[in-house]
Amino acid sequence: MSDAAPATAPVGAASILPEVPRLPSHLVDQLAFPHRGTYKQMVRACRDAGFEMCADVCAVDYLTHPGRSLPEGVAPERFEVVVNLLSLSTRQRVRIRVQVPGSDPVVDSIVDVYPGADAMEREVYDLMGIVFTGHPDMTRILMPEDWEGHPLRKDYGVGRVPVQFKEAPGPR
Amino acid sequence: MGIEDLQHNFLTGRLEDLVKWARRNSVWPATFGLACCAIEMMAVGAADYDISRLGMEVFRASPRQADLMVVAGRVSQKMAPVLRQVYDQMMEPKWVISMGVCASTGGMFNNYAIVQGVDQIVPVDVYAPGCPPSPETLLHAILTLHEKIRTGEITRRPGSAVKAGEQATGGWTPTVPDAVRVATPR
Amino acid sequence: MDQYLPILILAVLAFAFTVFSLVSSALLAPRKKPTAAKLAPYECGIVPNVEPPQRFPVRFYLVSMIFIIFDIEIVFLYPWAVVFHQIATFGLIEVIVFAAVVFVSFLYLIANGALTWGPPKTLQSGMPSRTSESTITRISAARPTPGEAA
Amino acid sequence: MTEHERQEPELPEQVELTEERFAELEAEVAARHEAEERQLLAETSEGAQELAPRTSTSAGELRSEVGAVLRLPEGGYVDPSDIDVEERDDRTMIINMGPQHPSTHGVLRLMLELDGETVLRTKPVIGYLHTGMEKTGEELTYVQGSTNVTRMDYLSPLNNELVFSMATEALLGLELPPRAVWIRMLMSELSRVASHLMWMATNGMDLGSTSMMIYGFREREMVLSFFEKTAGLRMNTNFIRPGGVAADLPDGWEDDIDVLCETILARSYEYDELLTGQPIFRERTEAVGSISAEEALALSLTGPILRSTGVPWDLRRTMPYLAYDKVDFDVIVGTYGDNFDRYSVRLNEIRESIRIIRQVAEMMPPGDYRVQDRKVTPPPRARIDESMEALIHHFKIFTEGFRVPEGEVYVAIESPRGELGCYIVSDGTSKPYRMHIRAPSFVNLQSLPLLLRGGLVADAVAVISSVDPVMGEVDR
Repeated sequence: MSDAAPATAPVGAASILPEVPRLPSHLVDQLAFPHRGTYKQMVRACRDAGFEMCADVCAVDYLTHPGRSLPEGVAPERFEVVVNLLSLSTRQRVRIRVQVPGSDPVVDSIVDVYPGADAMEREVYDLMGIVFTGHPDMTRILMPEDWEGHPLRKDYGVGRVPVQFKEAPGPR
Repeated sequence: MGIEDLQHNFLTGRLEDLVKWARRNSVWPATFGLACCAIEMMAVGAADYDISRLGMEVFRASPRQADLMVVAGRVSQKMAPVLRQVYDQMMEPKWVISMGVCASTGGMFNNYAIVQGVDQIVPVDVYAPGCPPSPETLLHAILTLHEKIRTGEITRRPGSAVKAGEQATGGWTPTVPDAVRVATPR
Repeated sequence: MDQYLPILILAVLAFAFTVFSLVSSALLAPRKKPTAAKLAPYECGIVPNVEPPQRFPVRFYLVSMIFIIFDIEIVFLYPWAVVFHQIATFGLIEVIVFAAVVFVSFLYLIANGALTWGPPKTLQSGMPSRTSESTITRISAARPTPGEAA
Repeated sequence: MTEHERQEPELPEQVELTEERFAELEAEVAARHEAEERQLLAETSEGAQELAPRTSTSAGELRSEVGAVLRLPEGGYVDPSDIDVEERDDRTMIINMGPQHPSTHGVLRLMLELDGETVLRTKPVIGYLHTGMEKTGEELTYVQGSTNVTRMDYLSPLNNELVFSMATEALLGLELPPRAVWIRMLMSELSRVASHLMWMATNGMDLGSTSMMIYGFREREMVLSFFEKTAGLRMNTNFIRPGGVAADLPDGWEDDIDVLCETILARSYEYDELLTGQPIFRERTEAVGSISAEEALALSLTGPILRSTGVPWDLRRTMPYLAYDKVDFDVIVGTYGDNFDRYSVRLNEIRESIRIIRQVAEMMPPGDYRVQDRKVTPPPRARIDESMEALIHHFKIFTEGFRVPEGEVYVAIESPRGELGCYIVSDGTSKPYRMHIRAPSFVNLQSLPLLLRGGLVADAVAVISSVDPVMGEVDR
């Protein structure tokens, strides 16, 4: 599935990565790597091809792990939005992985194709800072409203409070 | 028959002991179930580890009718002001049991999202260890609280030496300490 | 005169009780000044910043009307019960007529929809009475689920 | 008040606390309390996440709050006035069914717009139990990972551990000994029974039958005592680990299981009698919170909610994992998709799980309960004193953890609430680079606006309890 992929459905297309030998049979999902532009078309094509349910939308921040295995036509970017579609009729899963540059983390929202992705996209925005254009209610969902920063990014500290011993002077 | 061979019973107890006895045996917990500890708190309330034999028959939902707040579970940064609000709205005299290590010290989640110990927000009377504390541990914590009520002094006498900012313990509601909001990354 | 003695005692007792409870709570209550949070209305731990509107829907008022009807009815039954023996059969007929009249007003209120609170139960009409067994179907491994057939 | 320095009023050391000095201190503490009060008052409001009055909500947001879910015609536009919400703002009331509420099953905050008692718009505000578990997951090695994950869905902790361990083993390409697979199935089904019993208890309590609460917990204690006997503690057991199971089953476990199965099966018919025939229970559950199959699929609902609408989708049957294809059980499917169907689906799923547990008890193969690969499973304690090599392995596994080859995998199992998925990206080190858990409650909770629309507030209580959200899993 190179970059200029026609917006045909990936269903039935062989999985992009070489067959991972070790995965048990029912875990081998199909992968698709659309460009950010054709991402919405591919999601809509998947829906028409029988992927009734959008199981999961999450994002991964590849700041400290750039060298990951990607098919040759895809340029690795900092963020990667992973959409997991599930087809109840053909019992297949497809994972659509979209590269999102760190400079402008913006992707189309798929809420009008899968209304269930509404809250998942808000969570990705809240924890990772990726904005979904066309989302009806792009606000935080888990963090308090006045929280600065997006915690799940790799450059965001764990926020660990140094553990004090009994005598150590400190807040407690 | 002198006074000394009168057995010590309800009639001859002092008024304060009477009040303490009444308070100790009718502490009503407010349902402040947050996470996994809440399930153990419910198990304590159910048939097998029944706390209604300790007078805690009813889990009152609204803080107006509750004496004891059992903080059962991890307190997140978003929940901290709500917890403080519910604590303030509880009637005097009120006590707090911090149930589980997450409530007491942030437990295994030493990160941006969890308040590292609920005593930064509300004055805590009894800490119950465990993750989640087994019902027996919670029962032990409740009995410790009862002991604290029984032996604690019922009201803070004005003029008794109180260091500024130091929390005066005792059955009475401790003066609110400087609930110092440690600036965990906000 | 002595007929009214019990009423007098009752009044004195009632008055004494209220005075006692007010004075004792004033004396024994903690002298802590209630903080702003304690005075705020309790809304599940959230500080309400949106003032609730003053206008309540009329349905709440209709329910209180129903209570008043039955309350008044009971108030009239008390004196009737006291003198029941003197006015035997006539009294009985009288009170039945009275109850019927009050009941008519209750019927009017129900017809006005005072008790129909809930939404129209959409499925209610076509709903056969079902048990926890009849409402489910079991798909065992032998029979292929529709998915398999596709 | 600077960052970490505690502010204390300066007090000369030996002054005697006189009456007015004491009052002054008292005033000072009260003043600080007041200042903090005002600061706290501002903090409980969550601004944009809250339900705004109708005039200031966008059309799309209004659609999702009203629960109009099915897709628009392509490029369609929603005109806010045509949504059949006729109430003007001053006659409706926006209230909080807030974080601290007896019937919201944890710290879920529902903002409801009410016209009298009828619910018009709903907006769940969550995050009050956000623990940053996915961030902590990136800090812990694979050996420690399941302790972190098991605290997400605290009604069936073993299912979280199972999905995390299966994802790790998928990356490692491990083949488990059969006994480990069957022990995992036994414990997973037992935790499903415990979770559904807990649901029956709280659902009965929410609908006013407190005796159901007591019965539900009484049975659940039996299952928890079996967990305590097998795994050492009642909840958060960390029993299912990457590479197998922590310990073998205690001897004499077969008769424990028999006693447990008989009692719970017999008692489940008692609950049926207790609840199903009751007119109050039926009035509050029939035709309340009903959802159609298309809406459920559009909202990505899974688990008993999806099955109650008639869609026969149970991962144990359609995409079998562990050894579910060797076990005979029925998938329970409802018809109307309302509260009563969800109750019936869960009640009968308890009986199906009991049936599975019985078959697993019969077919439990002998053999070792953990994969014997030296790199993943620490050596048994006894061997450490004898062989140096075992000591090195033990030390290496527990300090630095075992390395997992680079790659990414998504594994999903059927938890009592729906499809529980675990997506792990590993970068070849011994800590997962990214660990994301697809929580079924998080997605199922988004169906509340649709289910609550038009019902009473009392129905809202019944519907929340029938969606069975676990806030630990929702907020992660």
